[in-house]
Amino acid sequence: MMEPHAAIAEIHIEAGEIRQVVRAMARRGEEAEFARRVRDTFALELPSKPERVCREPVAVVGIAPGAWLVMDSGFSSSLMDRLKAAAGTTASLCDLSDAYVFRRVAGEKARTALAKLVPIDLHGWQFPVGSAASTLAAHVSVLLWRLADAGSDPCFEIGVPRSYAGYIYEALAHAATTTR
Amino acid sequence: MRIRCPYCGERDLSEFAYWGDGGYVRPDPHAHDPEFAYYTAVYLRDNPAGAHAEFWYHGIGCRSWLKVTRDTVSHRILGVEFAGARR
Amino acid sequence: MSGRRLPKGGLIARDRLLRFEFDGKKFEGFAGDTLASALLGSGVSLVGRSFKYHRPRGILSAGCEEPNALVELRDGARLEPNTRATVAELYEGLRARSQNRWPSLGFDLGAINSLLSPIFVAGFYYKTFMWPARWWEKLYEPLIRRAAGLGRLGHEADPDGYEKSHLFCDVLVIGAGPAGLAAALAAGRSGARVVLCDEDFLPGGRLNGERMEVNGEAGSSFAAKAVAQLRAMPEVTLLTRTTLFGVYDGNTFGALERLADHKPVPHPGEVRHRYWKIVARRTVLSSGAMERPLVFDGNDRPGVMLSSAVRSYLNRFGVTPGRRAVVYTTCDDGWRSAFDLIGAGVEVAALIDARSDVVDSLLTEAKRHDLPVYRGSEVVGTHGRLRLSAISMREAGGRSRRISADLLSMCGGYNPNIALSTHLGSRPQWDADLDAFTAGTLPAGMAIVGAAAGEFTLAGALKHGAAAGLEAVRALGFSATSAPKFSVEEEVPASNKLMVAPHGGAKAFVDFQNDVTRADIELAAREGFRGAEHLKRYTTLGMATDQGKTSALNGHALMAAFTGRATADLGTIGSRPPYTPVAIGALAGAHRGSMYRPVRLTPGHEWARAAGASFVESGEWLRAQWFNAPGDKDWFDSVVREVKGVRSSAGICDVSTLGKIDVQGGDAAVFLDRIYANLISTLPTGKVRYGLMLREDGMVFDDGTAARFAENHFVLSTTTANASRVMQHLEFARQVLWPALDVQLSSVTDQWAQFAVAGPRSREVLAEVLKDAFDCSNAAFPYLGCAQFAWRGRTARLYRVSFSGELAYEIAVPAGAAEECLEALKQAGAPFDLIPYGLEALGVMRIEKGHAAGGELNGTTTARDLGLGKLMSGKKDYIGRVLAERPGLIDPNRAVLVGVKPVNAASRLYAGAHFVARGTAPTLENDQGFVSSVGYSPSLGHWIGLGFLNRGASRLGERMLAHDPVRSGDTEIEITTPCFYDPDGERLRS
Amino acid sequence: MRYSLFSLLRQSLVGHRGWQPVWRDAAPKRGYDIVVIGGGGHGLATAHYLAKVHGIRDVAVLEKSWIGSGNAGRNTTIIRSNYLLPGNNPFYELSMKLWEGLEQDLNFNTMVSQRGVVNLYHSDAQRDAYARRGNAMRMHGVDAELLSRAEVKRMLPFLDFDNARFPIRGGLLQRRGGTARHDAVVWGYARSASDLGVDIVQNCEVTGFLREGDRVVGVSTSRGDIRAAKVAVVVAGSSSRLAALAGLKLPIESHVLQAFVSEAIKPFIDTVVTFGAGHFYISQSDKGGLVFGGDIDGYNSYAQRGNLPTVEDVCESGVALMPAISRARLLRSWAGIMDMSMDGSPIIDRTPLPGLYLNAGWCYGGFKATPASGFCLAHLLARDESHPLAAALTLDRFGAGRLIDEKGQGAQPNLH
Ligand SMILES: Cc1cc2nc3c(=O)[nH]c(=O)nc-3n(C[C@H](O)[C@H](O)[C@H](O)COP(=O)(O)OP(=O)(O)OC[C@H]3O[C@@H](n4cnc5c(N)ncnc54)[C@H](O)[C@@H]3O)c2cc1C
Ligand SMILES: NC(=O)c1ccc[n+]([C@@H]2O[C@H](COP(=O)([O-])OP(=O)(O)OC[C@H]3O[C@@H](n4cnc5c(N)ncnc54)[C@H](O)[C@@H]3O)[C@@H](O)[C@H]2O)c1
Ligand SMILES: Cc1cc2nc3c(=O)[nH]c(=O)nc-3n(C[C@H](O)[C@H](O)[C@H](O)COP(=O)(O)O)c2cc1C
Ligand SMILES: [Zn+2]
Repeated sequence: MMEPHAAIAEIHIEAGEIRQVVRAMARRGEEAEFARRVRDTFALELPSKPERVCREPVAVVGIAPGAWLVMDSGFSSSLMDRLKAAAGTTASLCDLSDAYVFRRVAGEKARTALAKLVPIDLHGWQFPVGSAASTLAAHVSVLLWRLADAGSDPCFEIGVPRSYAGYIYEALAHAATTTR
Repeated sequence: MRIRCPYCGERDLSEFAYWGDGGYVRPDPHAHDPEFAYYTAVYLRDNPAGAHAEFWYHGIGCRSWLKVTRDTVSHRILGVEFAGARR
Repeated sequence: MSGRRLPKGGLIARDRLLRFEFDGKKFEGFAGDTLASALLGSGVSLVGRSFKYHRPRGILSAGCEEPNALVELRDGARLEPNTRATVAELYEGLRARSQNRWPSLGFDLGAINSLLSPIFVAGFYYKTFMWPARWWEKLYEPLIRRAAGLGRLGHEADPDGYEKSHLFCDVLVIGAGPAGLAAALAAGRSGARVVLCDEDFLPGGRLNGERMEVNGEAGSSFAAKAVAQLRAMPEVTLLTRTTLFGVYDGNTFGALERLADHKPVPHPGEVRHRYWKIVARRTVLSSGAMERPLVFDGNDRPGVMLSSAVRSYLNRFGVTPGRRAVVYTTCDDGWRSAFDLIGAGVEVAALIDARSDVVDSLLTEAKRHDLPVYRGSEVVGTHGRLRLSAISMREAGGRSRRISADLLSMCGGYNPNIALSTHLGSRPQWDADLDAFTAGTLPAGMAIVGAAAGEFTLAGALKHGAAAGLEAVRALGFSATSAPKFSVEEEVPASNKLMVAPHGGAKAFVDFQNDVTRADIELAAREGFRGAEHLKRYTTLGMATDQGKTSALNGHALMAAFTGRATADLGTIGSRPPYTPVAIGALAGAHRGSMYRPVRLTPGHEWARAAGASFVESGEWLRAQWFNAPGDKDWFDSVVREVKGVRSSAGICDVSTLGKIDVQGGDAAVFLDRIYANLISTLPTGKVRYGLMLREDGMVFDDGTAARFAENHFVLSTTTANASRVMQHLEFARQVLWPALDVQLSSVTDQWAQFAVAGPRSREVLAEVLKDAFDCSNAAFPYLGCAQFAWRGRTARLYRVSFSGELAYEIAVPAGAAEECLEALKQAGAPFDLIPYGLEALGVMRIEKGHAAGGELNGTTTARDLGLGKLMSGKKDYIGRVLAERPGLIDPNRAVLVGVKPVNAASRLYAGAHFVARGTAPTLENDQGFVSSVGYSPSLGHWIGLGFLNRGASRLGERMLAHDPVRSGDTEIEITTPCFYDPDGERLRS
Repeated sequence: MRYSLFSLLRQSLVGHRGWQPVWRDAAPKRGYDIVVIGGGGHGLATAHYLAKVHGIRDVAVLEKSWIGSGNAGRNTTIIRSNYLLPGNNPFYELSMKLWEGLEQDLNFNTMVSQRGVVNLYHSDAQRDAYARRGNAMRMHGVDAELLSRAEVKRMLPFLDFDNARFPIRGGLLQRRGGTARHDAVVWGYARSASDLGVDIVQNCEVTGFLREGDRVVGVSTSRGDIRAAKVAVVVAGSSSRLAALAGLKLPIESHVLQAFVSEAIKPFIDTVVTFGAGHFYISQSDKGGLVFGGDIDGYNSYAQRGNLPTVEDVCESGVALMPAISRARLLRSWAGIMDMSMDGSPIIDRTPLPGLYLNAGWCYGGFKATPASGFCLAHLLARDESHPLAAALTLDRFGAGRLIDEKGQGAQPNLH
């Protein structure tokens, strides 16, 4: 398992705060209606592209056409139940709360370290706060998005399928170590 | 090679899997001589030197199946769309 | 000993002395030196031996094109063969050795090959060594191999680290000479993201090697200032020691940054090389030009050097490569070396220009220096044993003359360095004015400038570089005001005539490293290898480590001359990545050793480790193979104990690796009917069913289960191996084949930890764990039931399925609850001696039950072959239905699944053995099938197996041989039904 | 002139002035008995055997570029006959036998080097699959040995046995397998065929077929029309393009396979080794370069060049297997266009058009087949019946479901 709080050079890697994760997929022809219901219940606009929107404690990331990852950083009540109530028959929901391990990677050199793993452009112009991507990291399919800056430094959150977490953490730690 | 996924944006080849001739249509199982229709569809492939419509799967990404038109001589991508009707 | 360090000058740090060793001798150089400049500065000029004839060789160039001065660098596991001394940066304690010589560089027995050179001509080996045939592997080939090759590569593992990184930019500038610096400055000032890379450790290109001025200061100072300006621009990335090695599709480029090659060893935590994968919207190729050697007898003798290299050693390194020089040229540029040598106080004995017409300005300046000039003259030979002592020349009038010299500076003009323009397949074009190949169609988004574009003046390089940089950013929408301006002395573009050697023979070298001579090219012409590519493959011209950088054009021009064609018509050989050789380890990056491929661990991994598991690779996963318990002598004991434990009481097994796919939507059932060969839509909610998937070609693709949790909600399981391919297949069906269906798919493999709880006491164990959460009695939850309920505050799922053939369940809990669940099972199971069991026991039990798995689902078996034909529904369409009926797939002679047991119960069985009828010869014609899986059945007390046998269904009871010549020989076996254990399935329903 | 040590010595005394062109660079005639399209190894071998075995000498080999410019001139030169399935195994063994006598047959040193081919295995299942294959080989009289881990370690001590992600557990060895000098194979067959009267026509691209009704009666080329009683398409990666000119669609996709060579080094590895847990195989050339390769890039291509993901995959696998090659430098990479068939096995057969014959579908393994492919195609052309050892390699096997699918990947060429 990943060791949280590894602080190497100018890079900080720590556990994410996401507690509940639901993958929501609009039923056929129901995307607009589902979006409306999410807006009404969570005051969040479902992104139509790979983006992250957030209204604490709930965040939504677009991960595929018609599919989103809805995340809650609290335990207070079941996200699944709330979503189910909101969506009715407009979406299929699937609990993935245990499927990912999330890590935050922040700091001046966060981008440099991540660039060794993911083949996408993380420059601020191309990947501003709120951007998200399903992509590749060291041979593994991962989720990545950019949170609000930590001070003046960028902060990313990476979601790794649980079974790969140890491997990716090692790759990330290696990338951070060799980043001067 | 980089393919512009209509959902994810331009991505490196390493995120995609390839599945050949984009002209593939699954034959009507009730057609006359379905065995011949299936044999033709499954085994005989368009394989031109030049523009080629082909299936690509953005497996390490949004998992969309794409239909990509690509020049098999220059490797230049001429067009990308979702392979299925957009839902 | 004749080179020496000049008292002053150069871009070296004279206050930083570095000690190094070459062939065991100790020398000194300075920071800023290359190994080559330091050797020259120490008076060493003999550096290596050639590939074939073992000719003594020195230093030809001052750059990456060096064919001769290759050394073995470092020692032990860090040994690096074939390192070009001309680009190896000096560091404290550097140790290098010459290569391809024995016993010593000065006295090399291999040089005997040189005497045999009349026999060892191009391609001689194709004509001999054919008799007797056996001798090729035994004698001739080992001899050839031992003689060939240059340096040695050790067998030890490389101790250094490597990594890959990604870089995205608006403009990539390749080469930081004047053209590249100007381009980067122009582009960088617009605020665009610019990457400027240069393979050298000191940016500046020719500015560092020449005595030219820019903006009224030395070119090298100008370069240093430009670099400082670039470093101050936040969006500009300057990568020195970084070679752009390849151009790939989609504006993707490969580059190699050498972070630690100039150090004794990498710092702790530092990687040796970083491989950059660069994506650039626009590119400026400013890679300069490469000088062409002249072809004449003895042109390979140490002391013969390219004229631009002579100037680099003088001006950049403060070294003179000789004390008495002759300058030989066919171009104006060669004259510069004469003047620079004189300026450095070196005697120039003669300037020999093959041309008769030379511009007056050069003649005037020569006169000013009292330089003896021979026009229309040629060098026809060189003298000296291990280094140059004199040259022979023929004057215009035919008179011969011998001039003593220890340095011959030669210049045959320049070739634009266009390699990177051709990596995407474009062919170079012949430029008749320039007498050189220039870039053909450029890769999209690339501009080429400076000497690489055939623009050989400094003013032109700066101007066009700046213009190209500006144009690139403008095309991308950056507002760039104007190009930076530079003031330089105007030069007249110098002539660049290609003059093909009219004479010379077996000692006139074209490809220095591979010892390809003018005579070899003539022979190739005679034998019909007349195209550039045939010439290359027959003579190996251009195939050495320098890839023909200095030799290709000379060779092609010679071939054209020998066959009466124009060089333009002959064309030139294609260049390929990498531009210069790249350590294989750099391209592997960090993915080596245990990090080679991802490791997937199940949520129960740590628990299993604590329980004594021994793990085995299963695709990316590590799975528990068996559990070592006190009293187990070996793994076999463990497996037998585990099988017995499960069959007699209860066991648990981590099956989390099975693929799990969540299928929802109004058309989920319709969809699954099309996916599976058997009917799924008729499955009631709360039930699970075995499902068989075919490929569209009718072969079995995968098997697993489909569980229905609600009208529109199914959860599928797949085999571990096929999990991601099944997902891809389902997505194809959903998105492409039947987009009109309302279906939603999610992979939930990582969400759930899943454990098989198997054995006659499993229900009791489970009941204790579940308590009130769920009633798992047979009445409430019969065979093939499935259910979802809350367990200790989390959602759990229970399936009543059995792979072992016992009463069994699979319980799934969220992965985070895996250990809690395992602990609960362990505690509840204690009274029943519940044991954990691994993959091996699982395998034995499934063979006992005759379930097909990996060895049987090999992509060439049909449902009928597996005895599953009855699952192929006749009531619906599904993937694979039609082609499964092809004659070859329904042939009654096909091999079908059978069981196998040894006739002698003590015999062992081996998978991979072939079935042969007794009394027939074990030939392919008599091959009846094969054994696909085996295991020792503790339940039966002997080995059992599964296999595929021609017409097997009708051959039960037949005795045959399992023929296994590669391992166990022949074993007499009996064919049985595939199911050895509880064939009626009473136990699993109990 | 016959090649021998004697003729070489004699020529060395006269400055090698007596050598003749290795083959005649012929201009095309108006017609031939048989036209073979494609001057790769297979096309030239076909011509050689037509002339030598069947006495048919009115033959032209038409090559659009220079002979050997295709896959024959760019492959990793591994020869072996370690096949599993009865449709393949005897055919490749015929090829191996022909390799073993090739130098004498051609009077040209093609440097057939039987240095052994080791396929490594990393799991019990893989071991059993190799045992099955090795047994099939032995049943046909082909040599095969199943090596234990210790035996592999003795042969190749510098492999990463323990530390690697996928430990090595043993290997399948064919000692008679090895390598051959690819260009020499092309030149040797060309020389022999040319000496027997075959016209080898370079820079002659076939652009269409001459037809009389269904029957193919010749070809149109960049150097004019050429008539022929029989036309054989032997163009490897270009098979579908030629077939399209005849209005046929084939069960073939053209894919790009890259290959790599390192700088020349002193003898480092003296067998051919293939990795079983990743795509990687390696041998060392007589010149000293480590010649290696891996998987195809995976997409249709006619570009003869590939991309970085495969380069990385191959180098990662290589270093995982042999950590010492990490410091060897990659000198050159290139690629060829492979005719990947739908079951991974080749086709030597008539086509639906009378007079037109097809030799295709060689995937990445057709170099080793060169002699047998030429031998069996010559047989088919001369006698109008399949050679018994190539009888399973038919075009209609896909429709009939009689596939020869060694890897079990089905109709997905990039997985074979
Ligand atoms: C990188 C690589 C590695 C390989 N490694 C191995 C290996 O280790 N072992 C092995 O057994 N096999 C290997 N192969 C496969 C093997 O090289 C091929 O299967 C085999 O060479 C194909 O047969 P050929 O020699 O006749 O093909 P080619 O040499 O490709 O011959 C076909 C010829 O047809 C010509 N042609 C095409 N169109 C026309 C036209 N319209 N008119 C006239 N001429 C035309 C082409 O120019 C070409 O010269 C490898 C292939 C590649 C690319
Ligand atoms: N008088 C002549 O005949 C003549 C001929 C040629 C060049 N020149 C002189 O050369 C200069 C030309 O300037 P320029 O900027 O075009 O060339 P340059 O030679 O000064 O610079 C080219 C730079 O590109 C780098 N480079 C080349 N390939 C590379 C790669 N693949 N990766 C990374 N770096 C690479 C080199 O290390 C070098 O620093 C002028 O000063 C000109 O006067 C003169
Ligand atoms: C077995 C083999 C060995 C090779 N060895 C070398 C070599 O030592 N040096 C070299 O430059 N190229 C070598 N090559 C590669 C060729 O130069 C060339 O790249 C290849 O034949 C493909 O041709 P192309 O690059 O012109 O398309 C070798 C190729 C093969 C097939
Ligand atoms: Zn996508």
